[in-house]
Amino acid sequence: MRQITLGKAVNEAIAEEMRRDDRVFLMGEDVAEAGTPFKITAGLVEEFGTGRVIDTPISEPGFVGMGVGAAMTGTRPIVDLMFGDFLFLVMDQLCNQAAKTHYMSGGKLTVPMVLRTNLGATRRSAAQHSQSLHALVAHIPGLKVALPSSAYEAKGLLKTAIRDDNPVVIFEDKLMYNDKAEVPEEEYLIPFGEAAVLRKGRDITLVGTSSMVQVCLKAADLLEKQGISAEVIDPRTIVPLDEATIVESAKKTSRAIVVDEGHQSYGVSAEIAARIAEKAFYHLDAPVLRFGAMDVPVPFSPALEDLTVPTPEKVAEAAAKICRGELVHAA
Amino acid sequence: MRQITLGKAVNEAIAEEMRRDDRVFLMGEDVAEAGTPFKITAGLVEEFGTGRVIDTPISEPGFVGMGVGAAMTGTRPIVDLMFGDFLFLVMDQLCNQAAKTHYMSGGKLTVPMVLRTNLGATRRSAAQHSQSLHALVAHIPGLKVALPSSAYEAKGLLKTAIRDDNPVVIFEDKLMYNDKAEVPEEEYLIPFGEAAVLRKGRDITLVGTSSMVQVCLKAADLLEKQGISAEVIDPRTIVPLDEATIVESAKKTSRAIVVDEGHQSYGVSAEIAARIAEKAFYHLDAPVLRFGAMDVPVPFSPALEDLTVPTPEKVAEAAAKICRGELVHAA
Amino acid sequence: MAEAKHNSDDYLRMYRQMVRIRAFEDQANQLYLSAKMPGLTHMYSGQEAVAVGICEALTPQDHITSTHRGHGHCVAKGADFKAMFCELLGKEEGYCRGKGGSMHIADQSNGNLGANAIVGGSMGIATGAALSHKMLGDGQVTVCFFGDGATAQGLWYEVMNMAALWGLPVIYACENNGYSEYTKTEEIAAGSMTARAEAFGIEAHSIDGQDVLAVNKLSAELVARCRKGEGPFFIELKTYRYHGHHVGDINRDYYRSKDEEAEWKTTRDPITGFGKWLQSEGIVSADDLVAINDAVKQDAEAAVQYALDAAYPDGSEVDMHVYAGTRHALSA
Amino acid sequence: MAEAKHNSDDYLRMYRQMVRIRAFEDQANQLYLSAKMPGLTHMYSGQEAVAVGICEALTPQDHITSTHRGHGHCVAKGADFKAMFCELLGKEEGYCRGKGGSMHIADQSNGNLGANAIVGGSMGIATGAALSHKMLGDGQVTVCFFGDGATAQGLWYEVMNMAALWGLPVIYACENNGYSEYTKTEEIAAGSMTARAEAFGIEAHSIDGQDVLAVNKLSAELVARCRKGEGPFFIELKTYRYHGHHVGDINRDYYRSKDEEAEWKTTRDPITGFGKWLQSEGIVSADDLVAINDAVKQDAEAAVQYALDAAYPDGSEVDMHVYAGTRHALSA
Ligand SMILES: Cc1ncc(C[n+]2csc(CCOP(=O)(O)OP(=O)(O)O)c2C)c(N)n1
Ligand SMILES: Cc1ncc(C[n+]2csc(CCOP(=O)(O)OP(=O)(O)O)c2C)c(N)n1
Ligand SMILES: [Mg+2]
Ligand SMILES: [Mg+2]
Repeated sequence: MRQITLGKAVNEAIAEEMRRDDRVFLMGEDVAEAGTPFKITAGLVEEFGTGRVIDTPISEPGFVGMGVGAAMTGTRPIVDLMFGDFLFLVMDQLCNQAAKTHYMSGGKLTVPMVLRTNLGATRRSAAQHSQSLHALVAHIPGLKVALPSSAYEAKGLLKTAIRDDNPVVIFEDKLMYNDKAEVPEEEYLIPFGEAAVLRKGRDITLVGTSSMVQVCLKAADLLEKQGISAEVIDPRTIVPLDEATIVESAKKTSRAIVVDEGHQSYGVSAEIAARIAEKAFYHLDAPVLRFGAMDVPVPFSPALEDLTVPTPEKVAEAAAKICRGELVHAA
Repeated sequence: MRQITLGKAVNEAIAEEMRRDDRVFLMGEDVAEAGTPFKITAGLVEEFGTGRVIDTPISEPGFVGMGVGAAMTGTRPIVDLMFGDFLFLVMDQLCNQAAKTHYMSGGKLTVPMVLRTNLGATRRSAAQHSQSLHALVAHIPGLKVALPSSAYEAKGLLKTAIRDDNPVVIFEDKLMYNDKAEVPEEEYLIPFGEAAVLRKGRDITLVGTSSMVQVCLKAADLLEKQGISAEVIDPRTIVPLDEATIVESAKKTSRAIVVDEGHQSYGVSAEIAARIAEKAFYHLDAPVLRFGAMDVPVPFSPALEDLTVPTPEKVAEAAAKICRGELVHAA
Repeated sequence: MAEAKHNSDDYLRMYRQMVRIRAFEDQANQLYLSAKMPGLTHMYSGQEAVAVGICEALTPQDHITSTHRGHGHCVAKGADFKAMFCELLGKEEGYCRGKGGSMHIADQSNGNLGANAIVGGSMGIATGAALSHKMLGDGQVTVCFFGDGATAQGLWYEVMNMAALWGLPVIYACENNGYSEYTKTEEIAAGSMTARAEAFGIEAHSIDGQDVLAVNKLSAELVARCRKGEGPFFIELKTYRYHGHHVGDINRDYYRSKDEEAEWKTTRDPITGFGKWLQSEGIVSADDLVAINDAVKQDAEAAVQYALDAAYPDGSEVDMHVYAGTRHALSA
Repeated sequence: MAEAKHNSDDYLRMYRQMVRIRAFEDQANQLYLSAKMPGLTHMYSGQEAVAVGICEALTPQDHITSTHRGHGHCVAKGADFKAMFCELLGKEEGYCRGKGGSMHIADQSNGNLGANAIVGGSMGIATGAALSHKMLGDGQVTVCFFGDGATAQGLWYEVMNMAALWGLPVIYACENNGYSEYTKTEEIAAGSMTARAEAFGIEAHSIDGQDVLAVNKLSAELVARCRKGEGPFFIELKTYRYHGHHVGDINRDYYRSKDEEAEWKTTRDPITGFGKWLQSEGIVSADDLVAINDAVKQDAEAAVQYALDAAYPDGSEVDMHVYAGTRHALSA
């Protein structure tokens, strides 16, 4: 099968959906001629024109709010937020307005809007351009949250997001835009709320989100060399979350580690770990461990930044330890 | 000892600190003559004048940003955010600026700002005036987060917050403003990062935050009637979190339930439960259970709203069940 | 397409709509005072000419966004008393099945995209609706209602800029009632409101919001020009709220005088004023007006009783409408 | 207190500071091109007269807030090359111990509250600093630098309103370099910039940002008036950035022409222009200018080498400075 980059996969998803449905349009900063700083939307304005590929001023609250209003009145905006860190600027429009409109109106109004943005550190971009803020939006009922882990997921999840009648926030990993994966030529969608079991295993379950799926797969390779068989699961959407697949796996392997690139405390790894620990309780042979980004603002210096993110080595080391039955906390 | 309301305790804390330190000032919407909608700051403008008790326009991002700048340059602002739900409007100034300034400057700049706001549902105020959003700020390193559970805590924690050299977000429960508690006449501070064990117990640990401490205490009463002895812990600050006290208690009782009024998923109860489940793993006789607000926008109708918050009865019922050794999930 | 009204039927409908708003608010206030209302609510009384003057220039398809003080906009845009009172009381038959309440009342069938409890929160929504209509090419216009206090929200300047750049069919209608909560407008707003819009190249008007005919005439003109692609526009409407900021704001002496309130009520009431004009023009008699008032009052009372008797939503609705397409969000 | 400069020393310092900024950026660009720079950075070259003209009107105690394109402000406010290059390379001796990098460089000792990677993100901070200084009564002035693109952020209007209401000693300095990223200013800004400030009752000026003397003269006047309580003020400074939006933005044809770039560089360069004037006034000779340039270049090169050789912070610093008063945030 052909291989394409994640960036190209996103571009195809948008183009295909814009061709399919006239009501779909794209707006954001420098999405037209410039094609975004990551060149993800390059070529779209040539095909669809400036009426449907709209460059905005640097007014994130304004154009996200406009996305909400447009979505309520018959069009289907894909709003591009250049960096996930700018979510902080648009939280009111996203969480007080978009997320709640369907509910507050008793089901009369819908907000079919997609907010495309990104996450991920280690680009030497410092504290305001390196955050992974998906936990914040996952906490707000009314929003769906997708975290593609490869070009394949990026395309399938984005297409599903665009067709969903709810506000969906989709986070791409900035470091993965040039990563290639097999992506079929034919159209496909990836349903929300269905985790992917990427690797079958017996001894431990590794749950990873976004680029941490790669970390888990690499950790699984390292573990294999030690004779430990790890199952790797990618939830793909954290709202809705496919709890059943994750919990069943943990019941089977009786051990689990959750890896996510958001700050560890009060983050996504806490929710998934808490659910596993609660719902697979009677099956667990070891505490559910978590790896998140260190609870510090992301430092600029390469010497520091690399210390803040989970690595395959650290995940494998912890996994091996609990698989060997060593205690990780005082008994 | 004298009893005063939580509202009065907050007012005293601000007044005392403003008397002690000239650099402390208060700003927010209708904080002066009107004394806020909850009348919490009434009387302060009369004592300290409009130069230090400043009414602002309805510009939350603007005046929180100004609080950050003021704090960086020699004054110590207490910024009043009328409803916790408006946090969404100020997230950039709070989380991208205030939280990160000390770190990004390598320790050269400090932001001694307090953001006073509130949480709590069941006031029939609907989805945009009833949220408990403390999980969001707890996820961002650089911010401290305090959740007073009574007038006593409200005063002591706020005074500590005002003297702290870091940005602190303190959430009062709107429904507790008129609740009275014993508050000494003499000055006192409550240190951050020290949980209060409000009730000693043997069989189960109930961890509650803010008004959910009352829910836990009432649940403990109900459990006592069934011969079950519950230990009740109030973390008081969730950043920093006194993990040791909580985990030790769970090790002792071998069971725990966490109750918090934020939405349950991806919320505060997940973090605390995940830590207990991990760090007291070898001691637990039952899964750690969680109670949060239902994962729905807060509905207006009284017939619906009351269903969305944890109650003493539900907490006691779940606690009794696990104390009796009944399985809560399929084995 | 609506035009400036100039026949008796139109005049009478405008009068009646203003009376309906006043009657609605009087009942709502009574519900609060008799402790039958869950929570608080913000009364529109005194500002009727704004909502009616503007909404009468719109078709039902045209959109509006409303505010925390939104009953007037809702009634003026065509809403029904029963569904409104049911919403205020959290009943199943309310416009939002009780889920929204006073601060989120929305009436999709008449183009009301909803009240909003975030001051300024609907400015993006209104501008986005205008963008939608421009893209869809359906000629529809959107009116964004907000108060003087909301002009302090940065969002307004962001969306004005985009509306101006892209020529969107949106009218920003600022109801300047002199106060935001308990603070006078001059204490929270520097410079000039109209200049703020004009700085973005937006044509701005400032008019008497108590004169329903003047409001309607200007609105009809601007709506027509919006449809021709000449938008956006800004209107400042000088008006006054008769009640407190919300129903619970009873002692107001510390921020405004009883004399000031009396002055507006006795000399600048929009309903009395228009009623007098209707009589002076020979369009109606004093008795006609009394009859309208009585009929509306009865309607309102009957609707209140209906709402009081109506059922609350079933508890199972609590996790419905969280996600479109998912019946119950919390059942597997 | 600084005044408009009118002696040779002051002129020469201004010239030298502009040359220092240019030299700093040339070195930074080289670091990027030779793959020695972590991440990206935004060059200030071309805009030197703005930072220098304004900062020379300030005392070291006066505060500034800066932007993603912040090296110029940092140098102009008195920073040292070595600590700056160390910061750009993430070294321990950097102004922020390597934690901030180019986009967060701050120099507390010279009153620079920091660059900011959120466009417009420092507008609240600057206005709050002005509030502090007003409260403390220390007569200090704060200058808030930002680009034309940042005028699209609603925050600006919120803080202008408060600054105007409360008469704060803050100067908003908008460097209009014609572009925000890859988009021309006229495509993202409706109306007039000065009118936006004036709408809040703020005195506004629009001047040539390439003329360091004009910038300095106006700044000195406004700074003095701020100290007397006549603030706030707004200045739009028309300028141009020579490089791409950031060091990696090499092929710019699709958004601006090479001719346009050449035109600004050859006819409106702030350093060349001021150098010519200095010569024509007989203050310096051509050789003097060459000598200044050479000396600055050597300084810059030496500082780069110093920074390249300097140590990274120890790994244990990663959880330091998260909280003031807590040495390591993550150790119990
Ligand atoms: C973002 C936000 N800030 C503050 C409030 C609290 N609040 C509700 S109404 C109001 C005053 C609004 O004044 P104005 O816009 O003039 O409308 P009016 O009440 O006069 O109709 C305030 C401060 C809010 N609901 N939302
Ligand atoms: C809130 C926010 N939105 C978008 C960006 C991405 N961005 C960085 S610089 C820039 C353009 C800024 O233009 P301008 O303010 O004119 O400054 P200039 O780069 O021209 O100096 C943009 C869009 C950002 N850093 N912050
Ligand atoms: Mg008002
Ligand atoms: Mg620019």
